Amino acid sequence: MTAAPVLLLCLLLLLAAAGAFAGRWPAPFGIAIARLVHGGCAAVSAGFALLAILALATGGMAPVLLPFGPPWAPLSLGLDALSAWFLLLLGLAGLAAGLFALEREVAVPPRRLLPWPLFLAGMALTLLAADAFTLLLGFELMSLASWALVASSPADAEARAAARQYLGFALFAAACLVPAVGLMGGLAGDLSFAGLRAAPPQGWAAVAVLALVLAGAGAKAGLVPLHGWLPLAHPVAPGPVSALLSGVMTKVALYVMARLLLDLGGLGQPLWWGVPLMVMGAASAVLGALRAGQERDTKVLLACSTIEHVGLVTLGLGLAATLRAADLGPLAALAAAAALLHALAHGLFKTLLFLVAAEVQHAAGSRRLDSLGALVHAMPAVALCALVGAAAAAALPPLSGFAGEWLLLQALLGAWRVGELGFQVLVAACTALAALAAALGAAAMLRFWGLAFLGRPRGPRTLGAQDAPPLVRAALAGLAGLAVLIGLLPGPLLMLGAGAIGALSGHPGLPEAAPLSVSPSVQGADYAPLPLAVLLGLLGAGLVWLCRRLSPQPARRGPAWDGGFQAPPPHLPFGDPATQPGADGFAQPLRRMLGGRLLAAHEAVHRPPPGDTAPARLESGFHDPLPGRLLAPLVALRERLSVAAERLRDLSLRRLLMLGFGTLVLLLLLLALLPGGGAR
Amino acid sequence: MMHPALLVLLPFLGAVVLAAIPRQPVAALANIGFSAGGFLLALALLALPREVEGLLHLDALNLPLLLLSGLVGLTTAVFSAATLPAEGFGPRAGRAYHAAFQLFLGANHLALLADNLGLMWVAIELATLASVLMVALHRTPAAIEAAWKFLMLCGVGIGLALFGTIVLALAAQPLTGGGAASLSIAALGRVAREADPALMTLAFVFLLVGYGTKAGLVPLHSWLPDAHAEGPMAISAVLSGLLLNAALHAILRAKAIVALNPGPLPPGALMVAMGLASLLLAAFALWRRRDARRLFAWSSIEHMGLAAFAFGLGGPAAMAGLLHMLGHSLVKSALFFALGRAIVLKGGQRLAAIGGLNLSHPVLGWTLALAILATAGLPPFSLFASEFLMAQQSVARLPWLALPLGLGLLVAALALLRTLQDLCFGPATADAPGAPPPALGEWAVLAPAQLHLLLALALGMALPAPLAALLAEAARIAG
Amino acid sequence: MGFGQLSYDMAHLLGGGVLLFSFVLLYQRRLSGVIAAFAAQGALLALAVAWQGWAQGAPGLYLTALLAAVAQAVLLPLALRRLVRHLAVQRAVEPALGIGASMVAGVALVALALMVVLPATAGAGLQAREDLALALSVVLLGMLMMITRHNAISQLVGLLSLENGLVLAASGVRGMPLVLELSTAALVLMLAAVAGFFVFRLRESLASLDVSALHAHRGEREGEGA
Amino acid sequence: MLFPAIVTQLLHAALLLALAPLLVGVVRWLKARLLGRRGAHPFQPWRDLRKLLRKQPVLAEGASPVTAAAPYVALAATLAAALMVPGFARGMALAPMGDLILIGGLLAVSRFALALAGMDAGTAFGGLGAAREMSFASLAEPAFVLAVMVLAMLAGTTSLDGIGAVLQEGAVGLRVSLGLALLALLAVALAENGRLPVDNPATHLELTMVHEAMLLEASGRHLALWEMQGALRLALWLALLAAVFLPFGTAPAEAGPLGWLLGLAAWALKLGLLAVALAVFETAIAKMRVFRVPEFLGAALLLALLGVVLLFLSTGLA
Repeated sequence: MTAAPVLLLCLLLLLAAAGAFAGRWPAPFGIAIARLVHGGCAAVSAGFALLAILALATGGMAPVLLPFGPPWAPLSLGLDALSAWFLLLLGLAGLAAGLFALEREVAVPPRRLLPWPLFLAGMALTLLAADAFTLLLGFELMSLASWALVASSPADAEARAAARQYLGFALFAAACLVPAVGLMGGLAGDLSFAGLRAAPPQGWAAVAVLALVLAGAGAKAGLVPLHGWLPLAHPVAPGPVSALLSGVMTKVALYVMARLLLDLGGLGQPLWWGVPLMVMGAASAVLGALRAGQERDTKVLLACSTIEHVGLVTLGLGLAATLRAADLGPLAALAAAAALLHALAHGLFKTLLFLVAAEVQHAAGSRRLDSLGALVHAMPAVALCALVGAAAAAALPPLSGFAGEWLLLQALLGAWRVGELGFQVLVAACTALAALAAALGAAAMLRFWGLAFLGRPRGPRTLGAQDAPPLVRAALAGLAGLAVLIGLLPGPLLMLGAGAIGALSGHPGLPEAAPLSVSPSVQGADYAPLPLAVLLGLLGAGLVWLCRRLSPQPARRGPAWDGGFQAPPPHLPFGDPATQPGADGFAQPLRRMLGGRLLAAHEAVHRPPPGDTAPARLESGFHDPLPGRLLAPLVALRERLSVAAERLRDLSLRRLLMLGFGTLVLLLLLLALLPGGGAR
Repeated sequence: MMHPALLVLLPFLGAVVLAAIPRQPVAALANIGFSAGGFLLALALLALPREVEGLLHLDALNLPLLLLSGLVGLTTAVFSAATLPAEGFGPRAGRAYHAAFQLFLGANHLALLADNLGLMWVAIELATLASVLMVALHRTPAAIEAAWKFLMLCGVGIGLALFGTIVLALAAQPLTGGGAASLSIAALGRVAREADPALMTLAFVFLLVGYGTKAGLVPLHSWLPDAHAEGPMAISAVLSGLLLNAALHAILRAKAIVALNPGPLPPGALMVAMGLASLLLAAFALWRRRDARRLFAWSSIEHMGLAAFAFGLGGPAAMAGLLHMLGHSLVKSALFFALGRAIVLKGGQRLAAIGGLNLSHPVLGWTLALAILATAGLPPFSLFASEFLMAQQSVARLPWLALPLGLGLLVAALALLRTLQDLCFGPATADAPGAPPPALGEWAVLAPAQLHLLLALALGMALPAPLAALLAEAARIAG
Repeated sequence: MGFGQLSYDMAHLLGGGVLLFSFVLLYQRRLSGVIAAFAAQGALLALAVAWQGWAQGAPGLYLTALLAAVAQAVLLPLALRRLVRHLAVQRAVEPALGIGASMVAGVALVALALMVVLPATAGAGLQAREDLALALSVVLLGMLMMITRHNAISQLVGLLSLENGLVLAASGVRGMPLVLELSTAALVLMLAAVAGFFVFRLRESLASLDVSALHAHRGEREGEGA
Repeated sequence: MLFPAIVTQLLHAALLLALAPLLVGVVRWLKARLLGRRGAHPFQPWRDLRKLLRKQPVLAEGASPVTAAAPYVALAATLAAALMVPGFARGMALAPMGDLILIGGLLAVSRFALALAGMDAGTAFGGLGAAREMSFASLAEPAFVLAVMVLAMLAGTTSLDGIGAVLQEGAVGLRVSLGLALLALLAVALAENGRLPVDNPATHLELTMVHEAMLLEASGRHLALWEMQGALRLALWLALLAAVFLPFGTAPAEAGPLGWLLGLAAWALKLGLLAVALAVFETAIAKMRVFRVPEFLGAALLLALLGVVLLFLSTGLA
């Protein structure tokens, strides 16, 4: 078992090398190599999933030292329960994305085949690392490979700008994480997890570590206010890549955050340790969900929804940290379980939804909601899988999204026991925001699925759409099945992940997890999804049976009633487009209610002058003001400083000599005037 | 038998021979031959005892630098042979070029090998003169301007360094009893603890300002970008890869001596300050570059600053500094190799003229992309390892310095990667018509660059144990 | 062994003379005057080195003195003079910093040199201290000359005068190895040769010796492409 | 132990199914009376249902299987939720599952289905109604969860059965927080059920509709199912309010038939009371503009938050 992770990582490197050579071969070989790469990645991902399950069941694997590494210490790999939990996600999502790519990403240039296995390898290395340097190495590999994937997409200026910003944030993340790890390692510089865990940061160092990790891992995970790049970059990449970017990579960033802040640095921290996480998490959840309900592009919408769910997971992590600090072990375990379960669930259903968006783009030729519609007729299987995914993302019981959010709300509802009034008020606010985010997310998912798959077609291209081929269908169905399965069996899953919960909360596992139900405490309410599903099934079946008995007539088709409006003229085969709500129209209520302040939303009616018969136009829009407000001053400052630096370059030779002379004289003066120096 | 002096004499002999060969292709091959001989001799040094031999010495600190110097000399000679047709030298200029190249290599080896500070100074001065000649070879006004600036600034710098050397000898003289021993690094190391700290500090100030000019430390860096950008393509590689190292090595020797008995201005603090200034200024200056070779010359200033910073911190960070020096030489010369070929292909060194290499020339494009990534300090190359160690040491010991350090690293890396995206991933620009093909074939450009990258990878991630031990010992010497 | 009063006085006097000529160099406007002052400084330097050789009983220093006399006092000034005549440059050069201000700055630099050197060398012999302070002053004044002149030849003379300071310093330290002194002098020659070559080049390609004209030819200027 | 639980559960189910349309009828009748009209018979909803079931459903031309499936899903989810709310007895078979958050989730399922059905035909009003419904729900949700927080803090659980039991024991006493939570829950209930002032259940002006707008294309048994779902939802909310804020008289499951009978009487009384209150409230108030609803629900949110904070203060002092 110890050799397995190394073997799998090496396989990925070999696949990357194979991908690099794909371009050198004529077409049939090139395609065969592409198939080999994607198939190989899927197989390796399956291996990761198996390994993770094995590790979860047997308690993991002790760190092993690799025979190479930086000059001061060798690299080390390990697999404990926390790593295994996230590795499971990587394996499952990677498998599905690989299968999808096997069908849709075969004829791609080698510059995209090369980074794909490296991307998987980077994520796996981050998860498998048993010391902080290896962790950062994997993290950077992941960032770079994914950047190469984003940057290698069809080259329009906007995509390149997105890739540039993506890279900027990735570097920023590294620039934050490296000093954070350095601070944790301290003077001794022992970066192994065991060494770091033994000496959690204290005092100002703890504050600095918290801020740096939050900024570093938070930027990669897309937490507000560092989320600006995410809705730009995730959609630019090809389908399976954006699926893994959103589904898994953000989780790897959360893993890094959890590992550094909760597991390694979490012991004996004060009460406020988790508060920044909670605040950022709640803010991300609301803003992400609100934006997801406003965006017009399916992939951008899904990326925004990722911000929401990442926020919810972070909220859970922060809560776990604080509850642990307050010695409320079982509650902390509950919050940690909520975070872990939701991370897993979101990773899978978001992978599903991104693959759906890619398949829809392939079939219907567009990502814009305003060009889709009525796809449920053309691609029923995809529509069904998408519905499961959207419902899970909308946190509907008994699917996977609800299980995590139920646990999270239960943890929030119990968190008042911490006793600090300020913290209690924060918890109340976070509870309200989490609920708001969940409901907003549901509205966004409804809008996504309803506009893309229901209604009348909004463009002729959608009529020619075809349902997915078997391989794609298998990938989608598998993910949909997992969304159901995780929703139905949170208890056994959390029992399996007891070690991971323990690592985050310091409490050995969720106390009240049973095969059929989970519960926050002995006297607390039970959530039993499997019986619930049985009950719903029975009731539904009963209703169907009853209606068959009472009302046996078959349904008849007729023109839509549509409030009595007349049938559309023949030159509008799909009806008047204006009578069907579009992406902006559907978003209008929430834009008016909440968008004004948070998203700088605006609406203006342009009426023609009296006598003009032109129709009035309604213009509406929004933009997320936060990233701009954050980045613009920094960019301006950098520009100012570069201009100032340039002035130094523009000097004549005489002045340059003066510069050196001045330095010398300054140093001599210092020497002359310093106490203990020349003029004693 | 093998003697370290051979490493110096062979290139000097080469310089004489090459100055006499009129046919450029032959001279280029002979140049490769002499450089290969130098590299083999450098490898043979591994078998020699590490001890002082007359005016020369061999220890753990200069051994890796000598190996590197031999290697970079060889690869640059190969690359130089490949790009020679594109330079368009006349017969006289060609002879001068090859002779100066070998002269430079020999001087560089001598500067590293010298146990005598005076000899080291002479060697560095020689290397400077050789490189000034090479920079001026193209005779354009811009080249003359660059060379004049190089000469004037470094002339002053070298003068100040000599003054520092003299003061150091003066400080040691009562203890060593005068003679050559006053300038022997080994002897100075033995007596430095008893020497007058104020005088030693005075000496260090002059040595720092003097050799710091050569090493391109801000605010003494001004000659560097233009000198890198105006000479023949291969010169950028040896300037960045070797000359800067030799100068920094000289500072290190001085620091190792002075730090034994620090006066009012600890040498480490001065190096940290100058290192940070270099890092920050270069990081911001990178954003305003329009010329590709100047851009990466500025990045050399940044990296020299980083190495100086690490050595200034001392302790385990010295290891980071050493790794950084070695790694920077490797990746930066690789970068200049790939960039040189790209400049020939695209017919200009303005950034706007070069774009989308990955589309038009995939192998060259990816090589250049990897070299830039490595230069920006991204894994898995050795600069990542050294910058990581540097940052870790800095936050653990002087946390407030980590802030400007991190800022500088971030801003610089962002600028480099922005360039990377335009050079390699953006829309492809048109090739220049009639760009001459490389003289020995495409491999002569790519193989040196890729070899360097591979070595940088090994340096960062899989250093053989004996070499790691050697580096640790060297870090201990550098303090 | 100890130095006699005479040897100390003499060394002091000669060193002071070298420094004085540094001031003269700073004061000169005309190129021919600059070159003459430089020649005189070289001659005095040769004397000073020779005196040191006698005082320290180091015959090697005579060789250095000879080199200095030949190179600094004769060859270089002659070469410079030929250069000036050959290039037919205007003879008077406007300094970048006024003469008065340069003098004040020069005095301040000498004060700085004394402040730095005298306390630092408290342990060393009296002569070494004085010599070092004088030499440092010459070095600093040479640099000052370089930054207050636009003209390439004046700058070159500044650099060479700086080197004079180095030779002075090197000769003042008892037991400095000969190899260093010789190579110093040799390198000064080489540096001057290379620089002279450049001055020709400059003249050839720029039709001026004013180095501020050179500035316009620096690569990668503003407005040269995006 | 198990037997009475199952019996009461089945009884509860039957009662709910029977009572729900009746409750709608009663409220309508009461409102008519209060307005001085005669009003339809309270059994009228039942008659409507029977008539609808007999009719042949018509599906819009562009409709997908969603239109046909959604009403079953919605009704099943609502029914499941309603079965978990204690009625006349406590400790019914499904009571352990009767968690307030789950009930909220099940209601969300039925809302989701309803909104999808509204969007299926691609008509103007369906989409409009769906957008508004989901938006209102987004604002109602935090108020609901904060009200639940008050209850959970007082009772130590989010299980409705447990909350009812704790409050019935009277250990909690009368609390300001409880009153604030009640107000918040009332507002949420009005919004969720599409009652005045958020939505007018009786309107025929399409532009002001929310809930009804989504049903414009439904007909026959589908419409019947939707009507039943709406009625059941109202019954659920009234029962929920009764179980929490009027906990007296509820019988334990083991109490036996006599106890159940008493509980039944008390439950009928409570539901009647709430129905009257609803009718009176709806006649006294006018529908508000659509975009003032956020203020209404925002006020509810603030009230609930105030309740929570007051509770923090009192637990902090105690």
